[in-house]
Amino acid sequence: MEGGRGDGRGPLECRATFLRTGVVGGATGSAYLEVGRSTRMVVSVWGPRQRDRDGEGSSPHEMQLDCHVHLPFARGEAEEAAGSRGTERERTLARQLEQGILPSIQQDRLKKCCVEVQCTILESNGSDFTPAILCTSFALASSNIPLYDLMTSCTLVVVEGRILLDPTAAELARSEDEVSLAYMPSRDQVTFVQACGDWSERSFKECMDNCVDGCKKMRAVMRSFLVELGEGGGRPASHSLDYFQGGGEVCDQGPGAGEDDAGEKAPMSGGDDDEPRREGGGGAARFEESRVSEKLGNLVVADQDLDAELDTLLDV
Amino acid sequence: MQEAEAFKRLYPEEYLDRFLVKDIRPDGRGLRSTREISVHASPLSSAPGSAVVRMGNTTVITSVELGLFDLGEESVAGRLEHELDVGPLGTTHNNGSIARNRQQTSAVSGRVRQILCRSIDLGSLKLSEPGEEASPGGGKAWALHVKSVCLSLDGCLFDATLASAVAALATLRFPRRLEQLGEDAAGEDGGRPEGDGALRFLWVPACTAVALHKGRLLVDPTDFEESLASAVVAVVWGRRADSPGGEEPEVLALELGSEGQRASVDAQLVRRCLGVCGGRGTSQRLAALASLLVEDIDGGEADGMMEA
Amino acid sequence: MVLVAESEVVCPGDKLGRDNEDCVSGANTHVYKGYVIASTLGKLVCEQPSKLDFGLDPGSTTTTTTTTMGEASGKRLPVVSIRAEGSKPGQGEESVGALSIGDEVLCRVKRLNPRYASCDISCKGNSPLIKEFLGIIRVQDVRATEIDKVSILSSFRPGDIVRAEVISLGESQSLLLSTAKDHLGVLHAKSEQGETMVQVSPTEMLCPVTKAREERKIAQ
Amino acid sequence: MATTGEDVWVAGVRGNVRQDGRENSEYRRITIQNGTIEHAQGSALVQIGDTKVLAAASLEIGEPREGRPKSGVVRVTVDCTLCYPVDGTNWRSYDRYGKDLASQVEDLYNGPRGSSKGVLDEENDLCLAEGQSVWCFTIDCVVLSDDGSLLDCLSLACRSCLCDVGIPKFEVLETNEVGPSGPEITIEEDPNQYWQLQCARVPVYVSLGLVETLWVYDLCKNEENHCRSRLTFGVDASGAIKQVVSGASGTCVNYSRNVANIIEAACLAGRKLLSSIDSVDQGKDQHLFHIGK
Amino acid sequence: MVDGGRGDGREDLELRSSRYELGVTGVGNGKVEGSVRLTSGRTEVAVEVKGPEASLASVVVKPTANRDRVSVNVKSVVSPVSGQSGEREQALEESIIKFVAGVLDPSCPPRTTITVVAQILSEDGSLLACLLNATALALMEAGIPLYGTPVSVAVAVAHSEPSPPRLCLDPDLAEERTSQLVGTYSYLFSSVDSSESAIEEMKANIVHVSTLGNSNAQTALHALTVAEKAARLVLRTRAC
Repeated sequence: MEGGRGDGRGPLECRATFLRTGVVGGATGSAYLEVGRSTRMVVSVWGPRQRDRDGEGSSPHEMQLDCHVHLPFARGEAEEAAGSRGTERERTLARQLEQGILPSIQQDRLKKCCVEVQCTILESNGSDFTPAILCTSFALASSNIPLYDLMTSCTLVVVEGRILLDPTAAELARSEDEVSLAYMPSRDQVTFVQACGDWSERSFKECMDNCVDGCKKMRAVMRSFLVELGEGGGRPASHSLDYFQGGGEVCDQGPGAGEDDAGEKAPMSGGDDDEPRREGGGGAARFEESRVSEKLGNLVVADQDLDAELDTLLDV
Repeated sequence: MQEAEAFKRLYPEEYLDRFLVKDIRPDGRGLRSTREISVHASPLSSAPGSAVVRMGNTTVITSVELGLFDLGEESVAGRLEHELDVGPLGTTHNNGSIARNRQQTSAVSGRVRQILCRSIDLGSLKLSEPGEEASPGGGKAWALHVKSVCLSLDGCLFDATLASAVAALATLRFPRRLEQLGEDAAGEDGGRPEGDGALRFLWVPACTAVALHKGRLLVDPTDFEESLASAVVAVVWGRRADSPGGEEPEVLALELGSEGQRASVDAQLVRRCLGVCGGRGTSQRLAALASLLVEDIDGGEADGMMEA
Repeated sequence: MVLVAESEVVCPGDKLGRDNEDCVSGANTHVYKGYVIASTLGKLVCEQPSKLDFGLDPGSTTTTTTTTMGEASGKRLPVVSIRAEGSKPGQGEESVGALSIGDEVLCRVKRLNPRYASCDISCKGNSPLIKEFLGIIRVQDVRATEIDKVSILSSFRPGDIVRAEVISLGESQSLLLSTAKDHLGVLHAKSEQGETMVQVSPTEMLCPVTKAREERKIAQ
Repeated sequence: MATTGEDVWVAGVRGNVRQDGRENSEYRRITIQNGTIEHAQGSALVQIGDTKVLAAASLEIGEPREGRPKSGVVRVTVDCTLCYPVDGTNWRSYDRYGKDLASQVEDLYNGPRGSSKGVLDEENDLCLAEGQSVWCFTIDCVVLSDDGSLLDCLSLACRSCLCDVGIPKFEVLETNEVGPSGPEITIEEDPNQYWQLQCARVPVYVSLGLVETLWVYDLCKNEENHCRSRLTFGVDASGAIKQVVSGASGTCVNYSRNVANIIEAACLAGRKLLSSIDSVDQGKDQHLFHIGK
Repeated sequence: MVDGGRGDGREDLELRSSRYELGVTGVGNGKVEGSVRLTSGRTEVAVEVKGPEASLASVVVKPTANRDRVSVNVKSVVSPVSGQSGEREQALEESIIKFVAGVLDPSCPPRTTITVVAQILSEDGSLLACLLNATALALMEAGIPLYGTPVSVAVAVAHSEPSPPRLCLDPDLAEERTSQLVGTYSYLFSSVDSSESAIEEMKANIVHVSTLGNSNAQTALHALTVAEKAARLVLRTRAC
């Protein structure tokens, strides 16, 4: 599959994303996410409430995170044994979502409380985990629950030797290697890894680096959207936001737009800039620093403009 | 603002009465005004027919799946099943009962199915083989699996579900040839089968609910008003599909539930209800749904702005 | 210097400044690796503590992250906190919902038994919680004086609205509440006939219709 | 909310000594016994410290997976209701836990979705008639007792019982019409004609507990309760990484400083573990391992 | 429906003969407090009522803030003539729950559970009306305080385009299938004494209405008033 992918994107381009918060009435926080018009999901966060008696948390004083995933319109491969397959897929996704999101919530401030996250995937084309994490992170941010950081996520596949970000379902089916990552950029902590494929030590580290850089990019843009939402005086900004501004192909450095292209740069929100990214902790520093972020170049979004039909889908 | 919220939580009845005395409602609407309904056709690209309906804070998305089944000797019409899923509302939803109460959701879904069966010409679902003449028994017919998911609930679950199911069925397009259904199921990039056959409607139904609170009628109640109401009347109005502009909408179904000890409901009150909720609110909703039938479905968008 | 300008929107994870050098962590912020970091989405509020007053007036709800005053060296550091958009200005309110020790709550008495009154906690301070929490007022926490002669029936009745204070998160399902202080106790009570009752003496309420007197632990 | 138990655990890791005297990088005694069940084609009882798993493999001819006409099929089931006290209601959550473990190990053997062949097929030819019939392995594991590192023990048990399986020779009769279940195949009865699977490329799980910048191998049960960050790597004999899964909710790995070392540590552990297992000749069944860092 | 008289020779506004026996089942664990076997024409139902019993801890109880709201938890099970209880039975259960909650008197002890178990013995039209009548009788026999005397009636409107619509009471299955509109109306009659003359002035409080089928507003209201008169008729036959 030479040149761009099916829908004209560069290998490292992510699909255009449409996002809206405050979609579910009555929920403490909610968000609607749409990736490339083929993955649509709604996440609603029901704020800190009393832990119910059978909460299985280790000690009754701990906070309990209760994640549920619903795939009401599961079609295609989940169809034939929708009974077991559907619920099993829902269960594993819910477990992964909980693992990914829990570290970003300040648990010691929500003692004896339970936070309930309901994620409904209306349609999915490509990995489910990444959009679920993004949408949940937005819903949490808009629900005033104390967080350590915004949780970002990225999925990377290798198809015929080429690294592709944000794969569609077709590319996922043909992937030789696949890495999904949940990452807190300003704390520089990975909270969830799911990888399947065949790597040597070095190539796996590079794959992880690519994924982490993807997450960092995403955080800058998530932040700019939330700032807009914040300035909107509480009314959720009603327009769509294309992800990952910037241009240029993978190898050659894109024109102009450097790494911090996402509007005004929030103070040191990128990574731990003052700590060299990978100093030789524990004497195992045998990987020479290959400036992976240069190799990754700018993440480019396919600049389709989203017409009015999409915009009014869930206007408040 | 916080004190008002606390007062509402502790003394809900008094809170609502303070508003009703001045003939307005907590969300600023008049007693007679329905909420703005926005119908959006085919949001799901992978489903033959789908629609999302927003009425205020109540959002229901519906998708229609097609199936084929062999007709028995005597039955001549297609089949329609409806399923309602309120799972996403979770257990914390303030009237937690509906999320947990399997019975209430299946009762709502049962009523929606009854009304859909009456308002669609199920006979048109029978597939007449192009070659042989349409024999009475035998042959194949379409089975419609309508699945609705309530994403956000703020009162009138039945109204929103019915409207979204009707809109989804209106956007439904049957694939032209039988074998296309085969490859449609494994739709390569999930594109909807472009077919021309649309569903034939007999009636275009739209429901408006009225809540009775201490003698006052509140049209299109929110969750808060529904929980305090002593009686709820749900009237399903319908217009004949072939003459949308035509005469007065007819009553397709009437559902009334009242707590005898708190409300005295008599024929006179029901007449007032029919009068009140038959007004512009309902005709706007009927117009919004009817427009979906007529216009072709390139993702059309019908907005029934309604402010009495 | 604080890195973010006043009333600029910040989102969780943004660094606001070095702890105890640029600023001090206030409401809705936390400290990580020597930095004050924002915990919620909202506008930044910098309060310059005018004088080193340590007295925390009981009325205002104390924020859970103790507002550490600037160092003793008199260098007054701005207290950085985040006001969630939509909430009233100046009220650096912790995110609603998480109850902690010392919070004042409004609750409705559900059930009585000789040893405690169990109630539904509906509001923290004046803002309603998303869902009711379960709370228990033990008989020894009803009053500050002669606590062994207190009888629950003479203090509360089901349906009363009570202002209480959380004294412990308790080990089982419910929180422990107390109405020992004077300003805590029954705020609003209905008599047997459902009429709102009027306070006639420090410990008694009168039903205007039936003139029946009922004892309550009334909030002064 | 550091309970005293957790402080002791963290201090121990910093001082490179654990409650049971092991160093950070020391495995518990690993014992592998093959052929424990006679009637099964292949079986193995594996013990890591007190964690005991019994695995039995059975072999049959079945349909290949669609999309992979030539590769063998591996199905894994795990039953862990024996090792947890099961009262009236929670048996369902334990068989769900078993199902999760089974699907994880199965993914380990199937490899990524796009690749045309599973892990076993890299060195062994499991195809009888392309597209119609291939060798299908069904591995049933029973968890006898669980004292931490259950996934490691499970994957080790599956691998050793796969090595234990003897696969008969076969001959495809050249009949033109093909029966409903594929072409006619006769199986060679003579047992000493059987050949064994090459398991060099079959990966095994190595899980690491992460404390600040240090890592710990082979956690026992109460260490697992204290250590919230855990990563599990599927590593094969040559040190290649086949699968990575994060162990527990609340995993927090500091990326820039730690991940490089952790990946390298996991590959090292996998290589050493598998090389010492394969080097031991089949006779002696007692294995004692000490993996130095 | 055959033009002129109805299938079984009844007049339009004539009810089917209905018989009910009280205290029939009382079998099994003997805890059953009220049981009725009601036959109306060829539709026959048996209903048992248990309670008010202490409700389980896990039951969600509505707030008891205001006094006049009944905070009783009602459970109902409807089993069909044969086979599994399907969607239709669940809809019937839901209507029974709403009906009972609407009919109980607030003095009924709060935080309790009332269980209504219904078995459909044979079905020939106006099933819901029979079920609601049988439930009401069983509640009365169990001594549960009601806010009045509930009576339910089924009405069907025949297809008759030109002339004004023909209403008929207590339709059987054949009539229900062919009629344009089918409705079930239940009323709550409450007054001080139930002497002969007083029944006329009793206040008829509509508790439950569910109709299906298209008709213009006038016909719907017309059916409502006819059903009210029929309900008074049933009450008088039951009173004497």
